[in-house]
Amino acid sequence: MSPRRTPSGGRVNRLRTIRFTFDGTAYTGHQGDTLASALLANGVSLFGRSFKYHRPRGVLTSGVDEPNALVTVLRGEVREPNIPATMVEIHDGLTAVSQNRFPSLAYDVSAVNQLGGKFISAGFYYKTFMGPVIGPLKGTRFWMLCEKIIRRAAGLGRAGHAPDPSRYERMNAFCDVLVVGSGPAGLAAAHEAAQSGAQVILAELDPCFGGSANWSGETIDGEPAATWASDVVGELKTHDNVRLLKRTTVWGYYDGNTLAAVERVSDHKDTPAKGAPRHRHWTIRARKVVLATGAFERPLVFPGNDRPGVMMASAAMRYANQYGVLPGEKIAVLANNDSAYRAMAALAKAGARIIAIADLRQDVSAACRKLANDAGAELLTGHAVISTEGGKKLSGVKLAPFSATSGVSTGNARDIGADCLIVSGGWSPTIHLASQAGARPVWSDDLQAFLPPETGKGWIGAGAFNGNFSTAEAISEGFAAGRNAAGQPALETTALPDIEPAPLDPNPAPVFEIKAKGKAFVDFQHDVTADDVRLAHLEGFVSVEHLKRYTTLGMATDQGKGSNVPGLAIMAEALGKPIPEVGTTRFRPPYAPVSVGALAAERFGDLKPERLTPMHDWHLENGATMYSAGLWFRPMIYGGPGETIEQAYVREAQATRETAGIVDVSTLGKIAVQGPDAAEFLDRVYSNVFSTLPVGKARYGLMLREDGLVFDDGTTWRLGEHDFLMTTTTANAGKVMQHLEYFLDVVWPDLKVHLTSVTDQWAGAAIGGPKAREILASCVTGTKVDNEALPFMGIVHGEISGAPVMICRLSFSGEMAFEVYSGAGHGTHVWEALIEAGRPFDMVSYGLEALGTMRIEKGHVTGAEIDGRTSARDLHLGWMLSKKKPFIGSAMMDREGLSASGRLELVGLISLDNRPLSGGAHIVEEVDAANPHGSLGHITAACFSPALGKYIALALVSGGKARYGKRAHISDPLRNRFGPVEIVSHHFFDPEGKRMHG
Amino acid sequence: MAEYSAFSLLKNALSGNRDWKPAWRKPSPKASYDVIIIGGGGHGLSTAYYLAKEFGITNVAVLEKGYLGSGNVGRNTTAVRSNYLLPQNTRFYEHSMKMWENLSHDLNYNVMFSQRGVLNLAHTPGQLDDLARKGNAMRHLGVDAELMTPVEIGRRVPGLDMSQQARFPIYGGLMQERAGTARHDAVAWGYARGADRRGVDIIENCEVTGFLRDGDRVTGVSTSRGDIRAKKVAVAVAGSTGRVMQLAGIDRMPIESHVLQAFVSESLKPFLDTVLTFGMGHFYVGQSDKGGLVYGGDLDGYNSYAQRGSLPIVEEVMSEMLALFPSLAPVRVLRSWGGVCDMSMDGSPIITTGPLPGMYLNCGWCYGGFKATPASGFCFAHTIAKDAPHEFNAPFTLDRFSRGTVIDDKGQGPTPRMH
Amino acid sequence: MLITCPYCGPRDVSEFAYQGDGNRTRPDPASTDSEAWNAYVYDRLNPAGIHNEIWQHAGGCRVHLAVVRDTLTHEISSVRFAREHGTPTHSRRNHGAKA
Amino acid sequence: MGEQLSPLEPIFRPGSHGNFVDGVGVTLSEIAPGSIVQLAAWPGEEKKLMAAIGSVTGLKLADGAGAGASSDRYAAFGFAPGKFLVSDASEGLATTFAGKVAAATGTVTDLSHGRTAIRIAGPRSEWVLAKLFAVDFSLPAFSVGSGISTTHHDVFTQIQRSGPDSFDLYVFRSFARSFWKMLCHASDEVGYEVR
Ligand SMILES: Cc1cc2nc3c(=O)[nH]c(=O)nc-3n(C[C@H](O)[C@H](O)[C@H](O)COP(=O)(O)OP(=O)(O)OC[C@H]3O[C@@H](n4cnc5c(N)ncnc54)[C@H](O)[C@@H]3O)c2cc1C
Ligand SMILES: NC(=O)c1ccc[n+]([C@@H]2O[C@H](COP(=O)([O-])OP(=O)(O)OC[C@H]3O[C@@H](n4cnc5c(N)ncnc54)[C@H](O)[C@@H]3O)[C@@H](O)[C@H]2O)c1
Ligand SMILES: Cc1cc2nc3c(=O)[nH]c(=O)nc-3n(C[C@H](O)[C@H](O)[C@H](O)COP(=O)(O)O)c2cc1C
Ligand SMILES: [Zn+2]
Repeated sequence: MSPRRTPSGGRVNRLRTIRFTFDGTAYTGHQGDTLASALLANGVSLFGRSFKYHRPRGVLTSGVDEPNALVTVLRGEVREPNIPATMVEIHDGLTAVSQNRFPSLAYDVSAVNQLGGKFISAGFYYKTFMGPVIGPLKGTRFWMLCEKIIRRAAGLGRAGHAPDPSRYERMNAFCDVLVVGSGPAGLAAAHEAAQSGAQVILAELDPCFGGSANWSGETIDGEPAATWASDVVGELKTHDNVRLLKRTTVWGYYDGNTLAAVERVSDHKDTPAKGAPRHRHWTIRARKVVLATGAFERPLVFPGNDRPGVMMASAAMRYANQYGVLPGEKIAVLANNDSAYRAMAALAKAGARIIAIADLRQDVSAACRKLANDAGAELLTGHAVISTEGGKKLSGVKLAPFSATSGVSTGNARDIGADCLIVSGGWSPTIHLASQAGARPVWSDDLQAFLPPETGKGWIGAGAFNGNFSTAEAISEGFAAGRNAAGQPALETTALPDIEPAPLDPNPAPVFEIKAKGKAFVDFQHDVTADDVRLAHLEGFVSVEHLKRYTTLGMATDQGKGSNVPGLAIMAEALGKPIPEVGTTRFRPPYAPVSVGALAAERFGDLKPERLTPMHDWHLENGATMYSAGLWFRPMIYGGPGETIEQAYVREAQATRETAGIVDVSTLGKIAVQGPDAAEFLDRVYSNVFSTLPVGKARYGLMLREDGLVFDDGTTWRLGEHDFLMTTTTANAGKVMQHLEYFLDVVWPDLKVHLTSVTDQWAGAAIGGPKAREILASCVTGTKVDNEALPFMGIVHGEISGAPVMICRLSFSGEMAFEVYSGAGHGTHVWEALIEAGRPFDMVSYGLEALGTMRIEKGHVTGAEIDGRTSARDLHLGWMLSKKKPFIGSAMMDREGLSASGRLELVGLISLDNRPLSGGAHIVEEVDAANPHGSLGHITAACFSPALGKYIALALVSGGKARYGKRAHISDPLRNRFGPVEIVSHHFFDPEGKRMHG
Repeated sequence: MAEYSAFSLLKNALSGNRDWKPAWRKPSPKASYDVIIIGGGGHGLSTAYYLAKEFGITNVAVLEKGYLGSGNVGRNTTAVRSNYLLPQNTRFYEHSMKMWENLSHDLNYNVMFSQRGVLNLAHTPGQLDDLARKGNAMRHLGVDAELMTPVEIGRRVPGLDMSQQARFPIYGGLMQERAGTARHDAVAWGYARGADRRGVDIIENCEVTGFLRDGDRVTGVSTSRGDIRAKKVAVAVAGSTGRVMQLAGIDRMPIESHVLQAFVSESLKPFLDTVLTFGMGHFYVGQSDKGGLVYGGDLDGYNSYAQRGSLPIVEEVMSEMLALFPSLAPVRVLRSWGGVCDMSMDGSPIITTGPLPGMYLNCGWCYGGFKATPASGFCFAHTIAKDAPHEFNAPFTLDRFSRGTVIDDKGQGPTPRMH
Repeated sequence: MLITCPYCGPRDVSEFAYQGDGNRTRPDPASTDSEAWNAYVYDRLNPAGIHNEIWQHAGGCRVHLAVVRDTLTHEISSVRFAREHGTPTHSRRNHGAKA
Repeated sequence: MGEQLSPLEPIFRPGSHGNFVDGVGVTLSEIAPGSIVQLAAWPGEEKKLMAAIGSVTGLKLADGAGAGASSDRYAAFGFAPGKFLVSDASEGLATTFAGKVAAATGTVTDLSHGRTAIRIAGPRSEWVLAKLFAVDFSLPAFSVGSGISTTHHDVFTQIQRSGPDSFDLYVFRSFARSFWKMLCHASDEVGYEVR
């Protein structure tokens, strides 16, 4: 038997023993234990170290609000840092380690930080480390040196470098009613909503439904509350309109009543079921939400309140009632309200000795006195704990008379031996989700807490969330909220279960701090003390948001669930203002931390889909090295054994110019433009005219943006009077489609044109080179491909090896070339037939590098030149700007800045030192490698030109044409490449186009 | 007021930290000032500071509708860099960088400027060429930049997925070593303290609700704390530019207000020692001194003044983070928030006199204005004091759109959400 | 955020592409009024409050929608086909930007 | 004319996969219709276009968004205002429609090669699809025969409910392989059979 496990009671399965380790020590616990409860049962009191002072810390709470007991869970090499031990369900093989300590949890060298306490008070780092004004540590260097040390000391757990092999998933859900929280209020709400037939989702962050019913020790209808809860759950399970989600934290409340939740599907298992995710990210679109999220008990601020062994009263009660664990044997109590008495009674019942109760109030109800008496505890009203004793473990507390009005202790102190101090400073409703949804918290003087407003637009609250802390109220409000949310009329009277009435008054005395000597913590994890809050006040950081940012109060992993209200109460006192005037900091998602993996869900390991052309497998089988081009994959080269990239593309380009080459162009964007107004539409969107294009012909077109700069280019084929096939660049396909759709829908709705993306309908193979026509002729049936049947820019239809094809004679490579389009499902078939036909001619397949090489030789522009800043004239495409008609961009393209001299213009460059040029190199008149300056422009694309036998490039250069024939220099300091070039026309090769016209 | 130093810290520690003074006063507004600056963000405060320090104009009020620094200066991801493509931007941001390098001293306030580098990743040869173009452009203006190979990147950033099997393998990167991060709030507070020490009135919880006019001329403002007159009224309200200009009767501006989200993870021991940007989407990440990974991605993509984001971007950003760091899947997101960005039509800022007589305008910072804070304040102060721009902000006019002299670093054209 | 497409019904915002200020009118294509063009291309109404916007249901029916939405609360009060209703109409004077 | 080559070819693994020990949650198959055609009416001409669909396929489409129907051979549904996707087990449907839809009524666009049709059937179909799409797949919200257009991140998808627990998904061919992998991955949990 573990030292602190009660002999009986609790809801853990004592028949199931589970083995786990913490900091390398093996422990056992029971099924149903959390890591916190199991370690407490084993007598462990030291769980972690605080952030700044590295103070020893124990467990403060029993839930998501835990600030102290953070651990790292190890799964093989994978590290999951900063998990509250209160939220880890133990399972066989669980391996957890403590964090933020060196060399060990018990002996941490950084604990010396505590000695500097006053020196390293809030915001100290803003005031120092600025370093000397001169010398080697001037500027930022001194700070960066200090920063290294500070960064190492700060931080909590360590993240690993080993990739997480877990699976994460997303789930979309829709419902009429989402109930958040499954305490008495949530269960009642779910029950009523389910009765009405509504689609209901009930989400509970704990591993079991029931909320506080699992540990309140109350009875409902004569049975333990937990039994009532499991009965309700049992009934809910019989409804097929109800989905029950446990281990599911609703963490975000987004616009449109969209809520985000994370279900921890298999964290509590040794191995997840096959295919099951570790976390499932639920996006729930709910018509109505019932918020039944309960309340958090708040700590009190007093010296030594962070000693391991100090614990929230409700948490202690939960350890006793739910887990069958006593957090201590000799327990002292500190309270400003009645709820601690319930906890105390439960602990006494479970076998602990209650030594004394220090109640900050002078007057305590008879009911409380009776409870104290029954527990055999000494009740000291008007008393406070003014310090705690012990090292890494509580050994005693100092009690002294206390005045709630002045907040200071008044009389002689008394020492009391205790190994556990339970504390209750009142309750704060869990209004986080409502606040995320835009609700403004309302201060309640009675409860000394921020409450939600009555209801929100999309939600209804119930139970402790509303500040109604009795189970009877929780259930009746739950019933009402459930009906309301399901759209049912309210009942005149509701038959409520019979609940043992709570004799206790939830209203606390308005005391948050006990002022006495010593460090009194407000934010435990971040070591923010009451004095830090007052220092912030002194220095003018008095707005709550300044307080937070200056002291880091509420910025730790618990986000101030317990500490925010005490913190701002202390500020309010310093300011002499009431708390509601000071306000509260903004609530933000997530309600509790959520794994990054869960949010990435199915995209973890699979960021983007792969887009493949019909011939993809052929390319791979034939030695292609693939590039990613947006989402597409395209062959870069088909490298031979031992070939470099340059050797491969040079070989491919050369062979194409000598005989023939074939390239996969299926990725080009293709848009079917259909309808009686199609030609008119094209006239408006292209800078040149399309209405004059005869059926069976294609034309090169240029599109501008509305601002007059070049947008995209491509050829458009007229397949019928009302039927065009537009091609776009691969990169811009989606953008062009959207641009065109916008104009049709919004600007010219009168035009009868339909647009359809047919990119995927067609496989495209471009075959070019002196032998291309011969090769084509040898395999095409049903049409001729000679000059007459298929002139430049002509289109014919035929078949290749039984598959219908559409062939257009156009050229990007500058050779006699054809684009052969076939149905995508026939793509590989046609491609292979073309390859076969090309074999006698030594035709090569070529990749993007060779394609790029040939287009550079020809001076054709692509995305590198059409970079969103260039005008048609910059690219020498002014001839494509029709003067006969307005078109998109025509009104803006002549603004002074777009026709100014000195703009970057397209030119060609030839390397004069026979060394390669690279994209992104700049061009200067005179090289100054030591102090590069005077950039005239930059290289957009470069290659070795087999046709010219030289390294050449396209470039955008200020002055452009005027520099033809002039010498300049490459200045590429990044790659340490400088050298002479000649500036020439971008038409390097066959400027008259003899080859493609044939 | 006392200087901040290790010595003053010690002295105060010994006296129980009871003698510290407010970092800035909390004055009530006077009836009139020489200059009113609307907006107590980084730019408004730095403008006030430099007006006083460089131009001797101290009869100045900064009016802030909420708490000081409640806008984007308090919610940005703190990257400071000058790695721009176009010379107008590079020159301006490099000037800012130089000011950052001495800012803590200048302000006697540690703004924790940490030159840990900003690394842009490339995932294709084409992207690497684009980065080379930018890096070389910087080098030709005397700004530091280096290309990094995958091996160097892998060494610099452990945990990064450098495998060839990655969906978008890392091909190289552009590093600016002098770039880095600064403690955002400290920048606001340091400038506020600096301006206050030179006599500037910083007035919080004072919302400008209208402009006082004499014909076209702006002669002051009405505020939630009464009317205040001024010879010159300067607007530096970042995401609120649309709203404030509307108060002056100017409905339409080359600005859209968009929400940008940011995220911080739970605190971790040092994991990432530089700032990193992903090249195949919108993602960037750094680590705060406190240990949180601070990261973000794309705009939510629609006009908003709500400082609140939507879920799809959350998911997008997380997926991109894991594409780079597959070991971070179990690490948890601590908090998310949103800020409202004044997205301009070419992605570059506007710092100018006008558009009305007596008015001065500073806006269009998109999601990149934190790093501009020193230079923006300095140039804006110059513009206000001299009624003419400084050479560094001369290109950032309002009429550059009609004139076609846009400064479009990303080449996206007049689609603000794309910049 | 959910947008109720008149054709597809309520869908997640991730299916939609924002196309900006819906109060702009494109000058006559042949117009040479450079101020009008500049205003159309570069100037935007950017109210804090009710805004007329164009969205495309890009991940659905691909239709453009005229949406009236509050930029302070993200609440949507009307969604119609842009094609039928043209530029969304909402009285300019009334866009309630009460600073 | 020759069979189309399926984009799923190298990764199509018939048999049971994933967590199927307790039964197969879904069955995945490629439908491979001979024809997939998009029909789009000019505003006001929708009825005529629907009549043409009826005359070719024998399917009667109800009014209203997304309305659809299917038979052994044909399937048709609306996916956008005035726009329909029609599939036919046989080839040549576009040609047939070209003769039936007047230019004044609307347009016919052949997508037989451009879209890949995948069927998911079985008791856990809704569950698996809900992992990928932000759409309510429950029967009351999505009736048999009707269709929608939606997206999974970059993958645009048209979906017709072909039975109480059966859905036909039409995706762009270039994305089909990636999509299929993702669908299989999502089905692991419930066990799936590829047929
Ligand atoms: C999430 C996010 C991440 C970012 N990341 C970076 C980054 O990494 N690097 C970078 O360089 N930049 C970044 N930015 C951009 C940067 O934060 C802003 O460009 C910059 O802060 C804007 O200038 P500012 O500081 O003056 O603005 P703000 O701080 O927004 O100041 C404007 C002030 O005006 C006040 N105001 C508005 N209306 C009125 C009124 N009527 N009366 C009185 N006062 C008014 C506001 O309350 C506000 O305080 C980011 C922005 C966001 C939102
Ligand atoms: N002063 C007091 O004595 C006092 C104070 C507070 C509560 N209570 C007791 O609490 C009960 C109130 O019932 P109740 O149902 O309102 O609260 P509850 O505390 O019983 O249940 C709330 C439930 O919501 C869950 N939850 C909270 N946030 C969640 C989220 N974001 N996602 C998923 N689950 C979430 C919690 O895990 C918890 O189980 C009564 O029995 C009452 O006696 C007493
Ligand atoms: C660089 C940076 C680091 C942050 N680190 C933390 C943090 O460690 N903990 C935390 O709670 N919030 C952190 N925040 C977020 C702030 O708490 C806050 O959300 C943000 O400043 C926006 O303000 P708001 O949420 O009040 O609107 C950080 C913000 C920034 C800009
Ligand atoms: Zn739609």
